[in-house]
Amino acid sequence: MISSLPEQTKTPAPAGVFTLVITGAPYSSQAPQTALRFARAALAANKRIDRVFLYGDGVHLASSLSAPPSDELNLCDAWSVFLTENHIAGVACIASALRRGLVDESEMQRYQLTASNLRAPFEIAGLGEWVDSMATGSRVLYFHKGA
Amino acid sequence: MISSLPEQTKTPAPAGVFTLVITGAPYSSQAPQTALRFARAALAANKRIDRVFLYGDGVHLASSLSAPPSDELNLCDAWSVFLTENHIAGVACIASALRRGLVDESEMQRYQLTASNLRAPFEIAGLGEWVDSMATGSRVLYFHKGA
Amino acid sequence: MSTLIIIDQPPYGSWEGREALDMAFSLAAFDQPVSLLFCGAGVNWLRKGQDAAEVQQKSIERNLAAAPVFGVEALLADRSACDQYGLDDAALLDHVTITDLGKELTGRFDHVAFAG
Amino acid sequence: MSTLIIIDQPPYGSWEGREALDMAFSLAAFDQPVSLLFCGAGVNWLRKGQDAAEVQQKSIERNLAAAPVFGVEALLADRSACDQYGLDDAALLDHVTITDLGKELTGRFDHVAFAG
Amino acid sequence: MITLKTLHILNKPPEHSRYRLCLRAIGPGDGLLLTENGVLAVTRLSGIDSERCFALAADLEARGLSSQVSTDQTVSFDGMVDLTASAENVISW
Amino acid sequence: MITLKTLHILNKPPEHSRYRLCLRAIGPGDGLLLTENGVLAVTRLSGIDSERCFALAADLEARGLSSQVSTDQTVSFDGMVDLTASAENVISW
Repeated sequence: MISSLPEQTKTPAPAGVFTLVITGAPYSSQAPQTALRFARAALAANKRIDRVFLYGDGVHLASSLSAPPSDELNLCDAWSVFLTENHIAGVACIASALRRGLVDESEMQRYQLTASNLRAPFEIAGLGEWVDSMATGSRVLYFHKGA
Repeated sequence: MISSLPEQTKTPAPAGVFTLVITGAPYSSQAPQTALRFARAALAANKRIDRVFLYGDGVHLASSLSAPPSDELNLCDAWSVFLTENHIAGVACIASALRRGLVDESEMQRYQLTASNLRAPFEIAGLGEWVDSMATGSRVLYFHKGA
Repeated sequence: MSTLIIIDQPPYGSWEGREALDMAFSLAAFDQPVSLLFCGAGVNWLRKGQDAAEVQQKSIERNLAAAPVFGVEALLADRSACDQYGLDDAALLDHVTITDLGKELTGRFDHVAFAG
Repeated sequence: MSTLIIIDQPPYGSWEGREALDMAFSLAAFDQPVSLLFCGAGVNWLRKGQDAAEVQQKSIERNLAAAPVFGVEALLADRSACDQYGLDDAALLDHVTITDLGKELTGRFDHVAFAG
Repeated sequence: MITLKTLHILNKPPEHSRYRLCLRAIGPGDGLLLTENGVLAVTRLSGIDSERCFALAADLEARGLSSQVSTDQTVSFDGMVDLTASAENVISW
Repeated sequence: MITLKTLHILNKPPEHSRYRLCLRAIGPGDGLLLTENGVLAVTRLSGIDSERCFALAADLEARGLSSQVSTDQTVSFDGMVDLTASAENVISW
């Protein structure tokens, strides 16, 4: 394939804070799985993750109603546990979420819907959260669908 | 582009009954919109639609919690009204639906979930419904995502 | 009523291939003749030696091996796609027949469908 | 902190282009420098004379026309994609700059991102 | 009304891998109906000019391409219903 | 640890239109990390042999391709973290 590893040419930038943006849906793309493995490795390497931002079809990761077969990884649950245990903010983009039927209690009331289905600790907020990550110098990594 | 219209060579097959299979999600693909326009035109042409089957990401069309901006077409609602008014069965594949967080009351209880979010008149059932359409000679048309 | 289900998406990166398999197995379960065609990057489903533990998914190698038992009539693979991905007979799972996607193949079936 | 948002998906068939636009407008709203690059089939967003009423979607021609007002620094279009889709200056919306997707272009930005 | 052997419905742009698969499967007597992103193919005609080819009007209009297709090859949703009902088989790519 | 100018992360197979866009954007000093479906590129090496290129071990194993890549170009998720943290920029295609 591929040339050999190049020698180190200068000191790595101290990019110690990550924001992960997930745009691929669970059970449709591999994006949430890859992102979760990456996130665990990042914490193990003493990096900080300031925020996980769900955008586009990625908002389905915040569903509280996903019930995959018992012999498959429950990705929504695994992400919820990971974020809670590590005190990491999980944010679903409000515009993506409302279109795709993902709502918290306050949006449920505002739009007079019959239920809410946002899984804790995810919250719903605007793209300003993503802009904040971009502007404050976090290393923003995207996990898109692969097909 | 294109050669001119060919002459008619034989009598068209009497394919008067359609099953529509939608695999593309609303607000992600154009599939539910194209399928709805097609369905309306089919009824106007005195064709019958025996069943609309949602598969894969298409199950999101049966969400009761979708709340798109008020200046955009509410596709879940438009499909629900169309099926109800025309007494057409709408079926979401159970395996696709459970993975993607789309459940009716009975699945909600079975999996001890906090809410249900299936929009009437959609029902949840197995791939057997699709096999039935295939085996009984309906013209089965697929509406996939386009990217 | 014979059906060809086509899988053109590669394994593990999306659920489309799995959902196509479910369609084929459902037809077979109801005694409807069905074959599977793998083409494009989809032929990578047919490579021997897949180990999906580290991506936390189920391997479908066992499902595919059992396809004839479940009543799937043929596992077909597009020749040009196999060539592009370096899949020769030694690298392919058992019971795979190499063929060519084209009008002659699709014309042999009453229904041709994708899962997504 | 300058950002390039790339749109490579064609219009109306998916929401990805719209959600990319939302990203660009959000950055601009917070006074962060941002440009948009259309490439591949995405250049078809830039064709004059789109009428999306019959597909029951909103046209984004007006949004794109207003992009400079909202603070988007540039609407860029990949030359080879424009050529492939027959998009010359007469067919393109106003305020579009033709350029070439490549390492020189992406290297000019601190961030390069897609919406999906 | 015409009768086609297989009607191929293509909703993907020329960049998509399934676009090329579809073109390989079109046989004599078959027809091609371009919908959604598939109508972008009308800007690159050489690959499909020998087939019976139609494009959906609503999608052409949305993408500003109506003028690039002759009216007798442009179909409404009514025409799409006719084509799908009368073809011997339909494949949605 | 190495320092890359831009790390390009590619999770799409060679059939995907964005795969080709990615290859066009790789400059000198850049690196390429193949993940998910992107690792299928290791079966067609000619387009990418001049770059600093790595592939994610978990995805190679899943697809039965581990033996086709030398171990010093195979990275774990730990290696992916190192690459993304040390590169000057990252583009996810």
